[in-house]
Amino acid sequence: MKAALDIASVLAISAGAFFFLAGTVALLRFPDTLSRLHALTKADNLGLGLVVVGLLPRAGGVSAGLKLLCIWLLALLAGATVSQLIARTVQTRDVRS
Amino acid sequence: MTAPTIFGICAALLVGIGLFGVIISPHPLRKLLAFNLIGSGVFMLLGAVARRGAAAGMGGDPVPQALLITGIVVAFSATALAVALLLRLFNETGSVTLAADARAHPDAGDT
Amino acid sequence: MLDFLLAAAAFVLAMVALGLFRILRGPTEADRMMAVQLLGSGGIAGLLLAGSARIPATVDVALTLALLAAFASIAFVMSAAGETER
Amino acid sequence: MIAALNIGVAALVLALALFTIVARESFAACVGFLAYGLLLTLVWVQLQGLDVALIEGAVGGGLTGVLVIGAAVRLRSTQAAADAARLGMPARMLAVLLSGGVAAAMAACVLALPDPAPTLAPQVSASMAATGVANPVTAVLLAFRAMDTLLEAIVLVLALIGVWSLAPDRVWGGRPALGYDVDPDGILAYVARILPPIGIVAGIYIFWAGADHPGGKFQGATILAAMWLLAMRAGLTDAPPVDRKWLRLALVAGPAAFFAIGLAGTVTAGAFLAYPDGYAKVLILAIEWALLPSLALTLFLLMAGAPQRMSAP
Repeated sequence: MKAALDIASVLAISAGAFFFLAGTVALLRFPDTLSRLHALTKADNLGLGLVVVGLLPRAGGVSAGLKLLCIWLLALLAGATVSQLIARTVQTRDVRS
Repeated sequence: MTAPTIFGICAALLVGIGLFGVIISPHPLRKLLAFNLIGSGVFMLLGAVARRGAAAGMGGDPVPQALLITGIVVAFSATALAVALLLRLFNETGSVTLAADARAHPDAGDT
Repeated sequence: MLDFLLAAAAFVLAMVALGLFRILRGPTEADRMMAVQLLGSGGIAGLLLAGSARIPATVDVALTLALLAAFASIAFVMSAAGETER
Repeated sequence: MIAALNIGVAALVLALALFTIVARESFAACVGFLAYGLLLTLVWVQLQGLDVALIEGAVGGGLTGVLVIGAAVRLRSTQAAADAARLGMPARMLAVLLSGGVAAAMAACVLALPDPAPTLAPQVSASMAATGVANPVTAVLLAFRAMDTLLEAIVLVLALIGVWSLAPDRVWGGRPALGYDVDPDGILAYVARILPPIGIVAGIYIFWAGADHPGGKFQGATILAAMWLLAMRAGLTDAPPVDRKWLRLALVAGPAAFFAIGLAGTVTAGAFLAYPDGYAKVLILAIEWALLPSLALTLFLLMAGAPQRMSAP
């Protein structure tokens, strides 16, 4: 049982790390601002989300696990808001120029 | 290398970088950032010293750690005061230089 | 397992650090904001990976960081955007 | 593995510090500084200073970064004049020599630190039972070094008086900082309604946990101040005019209560800021509860800055 949980943790965390890799590559290599933003939002939400999922079995208690989920939800909320705002600044600039 | 040594040396370098910035930055806001870097370098050094003092089942010496909390909050209040000073100077003269030949342009900051 | 967690933390932080080149290069402020946004979530992930297995209270630190990073990036985008729209 | 991670984090911290210094635009430098503050939180966790990590994450990663970025945006037009005033090459070389020398001397001191390191942890551990709290940092802050904490609370109020006194005469007693024009149905107004309730719960939780686990009033107050600031930025609420009596009373209530409990100690326990036997935990909690609202208000008003306008919106 413990070994299975460990394997699940390793898989989820590795997947999360992969999303951070993907996000960084996109941030550095994608040609324009909006496509970078598109890639970043996925990396951001899924990367942290999968890391949180991977850490859940090791959280050592229900309350710690709930706090971990809270952290992810907060990051989701912030990420969604910030990407919206960023997209809007890009748009207003493009319309004007 | 142990964590206190690594971050102690990092702290020394931070103080050096910050001091360099205070000297060469012409913009007061940048000087303020550099001064904050010196401050955080000093805090980090104290943190490394606190970590070295780990004993009695504690991860670090709690006395310097408590001083650090006090220090970080006071550093923030000093930064807030400095930023307020800078903004007032800018609203008053339209520039942030303290050079003697800078002329005052009242209301230049309101545009 | 601990070594794996630490390695994962180092990897995520390295990725985020590479992303910080966007702060250097820009070209627009939106790109800089994205780099900070990625640093916020990557920093939280790195913190959880590096600390939560050894020190349970790290979760509280990450919670604070999540709240304040959300606040900082929103305030940051507002001041940058407010400037461009004025 | 831990050493490798630490070296990586230290290198990243140094790189961001360097970027903050050498970046061309002040705005980019401030963004670098915000990122630097976030990373320092990780350093504090690695140094086992969880209470410090909490305050650094809240103040360094949050409030200070937002403060300097706001200032950089306002001061953008001064960039050109500052660029023109750069130092010449000889002066720069001297600066490199001087700061390099200081850094080298400090690094040498770090390597020469005595072994075993002096520590007060055993004394704290031996006397902690008398305070009734289980978090040693809280015990130091509010019992063994309570004088520091009292003076710090007073310094914060003094700094706020300094900020307020920078207001021009015509808006003295007015409201600080202009709000932004925000669409009341937009995403920002939405998030400013969602986030503060969560933040208030988290802030109180961090404050509440402070007696026995890492946390405490400074950390909690910072989170509360940030949430209020978010609501103000989104136009949901306004900063109070600084000449209100209730505001000034609320600002000094915390330090005054702390001072009063300290004075009472001279009668009941024989020394200023001493607690009578058996009442230490109750009094410590009373001081914490009294300080939390005052600290949150002070930090919020420090962020809001000097009064700038008279009229109510």
